[in-house]
Amino acid sequence: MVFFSDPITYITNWLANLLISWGLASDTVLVIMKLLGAAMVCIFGFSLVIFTIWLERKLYARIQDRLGPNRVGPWGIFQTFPDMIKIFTKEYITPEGADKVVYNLAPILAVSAVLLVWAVIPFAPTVFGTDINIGVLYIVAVGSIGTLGVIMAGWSSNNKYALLAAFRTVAQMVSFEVPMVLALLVPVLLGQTMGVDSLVKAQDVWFVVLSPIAAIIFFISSIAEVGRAPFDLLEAESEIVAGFQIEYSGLKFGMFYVGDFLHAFTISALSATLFFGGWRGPGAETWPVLGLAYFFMKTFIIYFFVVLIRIALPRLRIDQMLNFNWKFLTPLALVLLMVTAVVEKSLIHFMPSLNFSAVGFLIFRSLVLLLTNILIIVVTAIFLRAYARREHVRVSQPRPVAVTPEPPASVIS
Amino acid sequence: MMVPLSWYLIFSAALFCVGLFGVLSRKNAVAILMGIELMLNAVNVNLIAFWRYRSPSFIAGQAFAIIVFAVAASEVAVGLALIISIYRRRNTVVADEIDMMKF
Amino acid sequence: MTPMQIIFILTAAATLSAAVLVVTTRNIIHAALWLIVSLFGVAVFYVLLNAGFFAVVQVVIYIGAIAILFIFAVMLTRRLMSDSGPQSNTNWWLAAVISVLLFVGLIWMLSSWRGVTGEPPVLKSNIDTIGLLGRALVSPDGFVLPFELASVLLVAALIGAIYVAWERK
Amino acid sequence: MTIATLIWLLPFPPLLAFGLIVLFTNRNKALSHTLAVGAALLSWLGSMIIFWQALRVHNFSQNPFVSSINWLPILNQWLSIGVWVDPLTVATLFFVAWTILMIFIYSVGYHNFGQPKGDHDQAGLQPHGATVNNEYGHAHKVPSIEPLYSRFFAFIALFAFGMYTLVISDNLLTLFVGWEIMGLCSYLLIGFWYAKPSARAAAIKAFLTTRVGDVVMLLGIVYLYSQTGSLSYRTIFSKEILHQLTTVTAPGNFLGLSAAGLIGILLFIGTVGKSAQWPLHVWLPDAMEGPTPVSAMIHAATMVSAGVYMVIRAFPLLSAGWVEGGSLTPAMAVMAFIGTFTALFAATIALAQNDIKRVLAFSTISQLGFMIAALGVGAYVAAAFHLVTHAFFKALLFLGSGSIIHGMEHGVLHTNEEVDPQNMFNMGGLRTKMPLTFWTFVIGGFSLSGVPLITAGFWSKDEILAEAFTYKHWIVFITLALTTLLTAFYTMRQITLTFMGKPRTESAHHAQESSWTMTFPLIILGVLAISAGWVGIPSDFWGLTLPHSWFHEFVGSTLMEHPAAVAFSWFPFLTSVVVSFGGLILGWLVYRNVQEGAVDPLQKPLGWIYTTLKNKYYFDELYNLLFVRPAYWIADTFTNQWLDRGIIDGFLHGVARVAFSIGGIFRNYVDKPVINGFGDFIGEGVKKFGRRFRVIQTGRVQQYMLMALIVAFGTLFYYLIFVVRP
Repeated sequence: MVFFSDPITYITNWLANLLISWGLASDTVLVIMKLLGAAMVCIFGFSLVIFTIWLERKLYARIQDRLGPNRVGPWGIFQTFPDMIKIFTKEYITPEGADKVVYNLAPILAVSAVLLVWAVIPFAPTVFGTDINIGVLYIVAVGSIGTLGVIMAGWSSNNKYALLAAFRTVAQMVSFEVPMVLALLVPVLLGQTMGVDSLVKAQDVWFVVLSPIAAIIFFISSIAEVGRAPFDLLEAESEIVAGFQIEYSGLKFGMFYVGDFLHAFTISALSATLFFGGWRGPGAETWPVLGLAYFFMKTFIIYFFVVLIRIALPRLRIDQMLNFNWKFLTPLALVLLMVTAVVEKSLIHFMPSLNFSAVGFLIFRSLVLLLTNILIIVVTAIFLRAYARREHVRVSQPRPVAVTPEPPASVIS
Repeated sequence: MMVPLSWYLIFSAALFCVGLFGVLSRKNAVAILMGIELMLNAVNVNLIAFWRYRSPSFIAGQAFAIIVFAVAASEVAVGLALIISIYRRRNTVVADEIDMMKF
Repeated sequence: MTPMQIIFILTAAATLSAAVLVVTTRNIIHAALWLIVSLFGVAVFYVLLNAGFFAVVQVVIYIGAIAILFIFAVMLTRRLMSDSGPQSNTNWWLAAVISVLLFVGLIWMLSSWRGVTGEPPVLKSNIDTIGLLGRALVSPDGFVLPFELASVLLVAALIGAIYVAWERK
Repeated sequence: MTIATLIWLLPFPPLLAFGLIVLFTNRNKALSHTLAVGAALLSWLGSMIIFWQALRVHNFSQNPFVSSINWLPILNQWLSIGVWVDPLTVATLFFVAWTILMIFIYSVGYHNFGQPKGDHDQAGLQPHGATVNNEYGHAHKVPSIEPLYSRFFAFIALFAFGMYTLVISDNLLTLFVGWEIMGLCSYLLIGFWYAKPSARAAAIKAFLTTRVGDVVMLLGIVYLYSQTGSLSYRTIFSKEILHQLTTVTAPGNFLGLSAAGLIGILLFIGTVGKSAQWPLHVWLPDAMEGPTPVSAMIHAATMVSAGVYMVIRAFPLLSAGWVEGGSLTPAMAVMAFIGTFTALFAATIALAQNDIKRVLAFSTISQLGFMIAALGVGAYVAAAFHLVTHAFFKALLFLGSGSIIHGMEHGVLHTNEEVDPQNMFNMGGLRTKMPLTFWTFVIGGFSLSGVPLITAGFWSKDEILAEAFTYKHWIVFITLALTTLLTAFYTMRQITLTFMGKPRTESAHHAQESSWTMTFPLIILGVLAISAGWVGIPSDFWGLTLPHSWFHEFVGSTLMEHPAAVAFSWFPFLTSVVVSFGGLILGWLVYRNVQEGAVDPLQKPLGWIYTTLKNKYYFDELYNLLFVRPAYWIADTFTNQWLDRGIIDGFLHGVARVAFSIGGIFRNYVDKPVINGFGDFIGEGVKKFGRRFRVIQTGRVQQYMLMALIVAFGTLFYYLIFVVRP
């Protein structure tokens, strides 16, 4: 019966006992198990990407009124495998004057940075890599390693376009890390812990309810972090040929590609974990497998939105993107953080005085926080309206470049 | 853990000296800054090691480490900004070429 | 030789050699990358010292911000993609002598100090160093003042950096 | 908000308005006056609330609203300041609040708010009117708005602050503070049109003259503090302290006065300055140079009343050791004399003045004299009563005169003829032109001259006379009666000349009624000038038993032993009736028909007396001769010419010459060879040294660091090896 309720734990326990019975030291077994788990996660991740690529292509096709992959397997579901084979069999090109070591190191970093995140994501009550008490911080740190990979790639492949793209990417990533971290602090504040699993446990009410703004900010800035549309300036084909990975070919390029998709999926998972209650759901505690189901359900729904956004929105100019970050997201995140802190603190402070039952307080707290968020949204909307008005006036001015020269008289006659 | 404190201290001393060497010997101003970073890290290792070994319950060591982090960050920011602006005017970042004591 | 010690020695070797490369290698970008390696090594030391928080912070601040900044600065301040000529100035030998002397002196001083040997006190399992640190940093009888000062310093540095690096047209 | 808090906050709205106007809203006239009037309104509201609260408290005088805080640490004790609202304060607060509010409103109209900018107005001069084209296109002149409009409101707001502070303060020190603030404001406002030389002179005159009084008053306060170690009313007016003060004799047995007597007299001199009593009265008439609202507020209703308020407040001290009906204390005697004399003296001068405002100014002086005299004879309540009523009707009169002048100016602007709009002989027949002003002015005038039974002035004056009569101070009684006669006379003279008969000039023809902002206060004050008297009707008036005099009960209870209300007697009543009516009728008869360009009918019969009166008994000239000229002489001839130029400079030049020669010797034989030589030697040395060692300054940071480290480690290792080890 335990098997059905919680298969993964069951299997791991069985394996561990098996190894111990073979006479290995317990901590050696622990190490082995951890390594196995890591391997499992990696494999799972990659195989997931195979599916998501297909999914994304299908969605693209549907929205662009095409059929999309439809030859290999039912609904072309196996289309990705031939692509893989193609990529595997391509030639590895290392450009002249490239910095070999760095050049080969970069894609590995890029992928591992993404995979490392999975170490702290709890898939189910009993299934997670590890629950370090600074999980959120860890996530941020790992993200910065990704930046490193990008810049290494861009620099080492001795190519101006690649370098420019790398600069752009790094600028984008570093700047969007700021609102992302600030938004991450809100769940930390509400859950009063930095451990990811404890955060999930703390979500009796989803944090997206308690602080929708934080969720939105996190969502947007992590999309920018990934560098998908509408923030995909780093591979704006029209300007810089194909981003920082222009010189890469074969599997190395494939790694970047996979890393990209995996990253997209990862941020969906993160949003699901931090704001949508992760594996939480009816009966998840008793039936961890249910938790697993809930988690992936939420993740896929969010991932669907990520893809949708990518499909629907056009690309931003770089100045627009940076303005949007520094002049809108970051201040908003700051304000939100402060306001939430104050409200939460005062709630905790006044809780004894207004003697609620536990549930009553939960509801009350949620309402108050939600209202605060709505208030902030309204204020922001007002500001934005004023800005939009000014912008409209500014844009409607005639531009000096647009003046049409006086046609010569001969033309008129 | 069977690692004696002295190992940490020796390690950080070595790191510090390497950093010092970098600061004294490198031409490129950015590289000099890197050396400084190494020295600061050595200091941090010392702080944390002492905290761990002498008074784990008293948090002062970590607090100072945090402050060292802040100092390092600001130092890098200002330093690099200076280097860049110098580069703009002098078109060089070689420390020896920046020897006229006014701009 | 316990596993812990082996790990320590390996990490120390890696870190130090990386550091040496930082201060000696010609290609300055490589120097920056080596710097990253050695900073990572330091982060490992933090982990060994049960200061995981610092390890992560090290990664965030140094690798995520400072190293990237270095690379940027290098790229912004270079005429060609690759360096030519020796990267160390004429009296590097003197510097080396000084450094070695300093190292020797420090070791010698350490050897004359009794407190270096001995086991570290066992951390109580339930001790929450991050919580302690957080409270200490914001409690009036703790380090709130230095903390505030550090933040002010950061802001000042930020503004200063922006001002200094401002492209005056 | 507790009542104490309210009292504390009372003065602050005007101060706030002052600050705001001066700092921020100076440009915006409308906003400025809105602020000022709003502040006045707030304070007025507060005062009224306090008033009603006070009425509702049973046995109010025994438990007044008091609150105090520590202010200045003195040695081991605190000098505490605070607020103190007892019946007297309440009464004062009542009229202060009303008059201030009314005058604030009035000022809006008086400074022609809403009128166009003047053609060639300049800051510091009265507006000269602006030319506008009416609907037919004819250009004609209309009044123009005051250039320094906002500044005016800032000043009066500050003034209001001072007044409220003075009234609610519970000790002489804060009272003095408010006192001085008002002094400053008076200076600023008299010199408001500072481009006029006469205004400047008047301002300085007022400032200096009052300063004389204030210095002496400060002496009194200091002496009091040195004697009692406190300044708060509660302490200094307590029985034992007063007793102690009466027993102690003044230092050096000064005129054989007791400490109480000396302090009383000193404080009273302060009042003499502030309330313009003889001999320090000279500034008040000149103060009429200021805008009329100022004259009304500062120099009639409130500030000069502050002087009287102070002596009333200090009455227990002044009258220490005096029992009702007993012989007067020295201080009281002095007050009685000065008050009576001033009353008569000023009234006589007022007879011969042609400037409508100056007449009122002198009448103010004489009325204040009334109050002082009343206090002098111990008529505590009567004085307070007259203070209140006088404030109302005098404010009314001044505002009325202002309105008249305004109307006249309108006429003058309309017909560009060169007439003084303030001279009564240029007016006449304004009755029909400005009816509202006329009626209110008449009410004020009758109240001033004490028309029996209806007007407020009658009841207060009658009470004073009655007290003087009852306590058998005949001289005072007779003089005051005579003064009342004169008062009625010149009041009627004024009314007749201004309103009755035919217009004597074109301007008077074209005078017109002022705007509602000016007339509305007139009406309010008119009502008050009548009704304020009814609270003080003696209980046994006319033998019939009325509900006993509320005011007497109320204010009288402030004193420790309740002063007995004097029994009603026919003689003073009849006297006041006779004198007031007599004066009025006389005035009417004399000035009934003054023709255009005629001189004052009194001029011929009185002859040189008239000129004397017209020149105010030559007091200004006298002071000029006695004080001003000598001061100039000392300053210029004596100090400057003789002392400074002659002696001091001569001496200094001598010294200089000697020093110069000595210096020469030193220079040639010591400095050049020895010191310079040494200095140059050092300089050279340093230069050589520098030349040797400058090679190490390469400007290369790393080299510096290297050297620094070498030195540092060298020292360190030396220390460790050779110092620590062995």
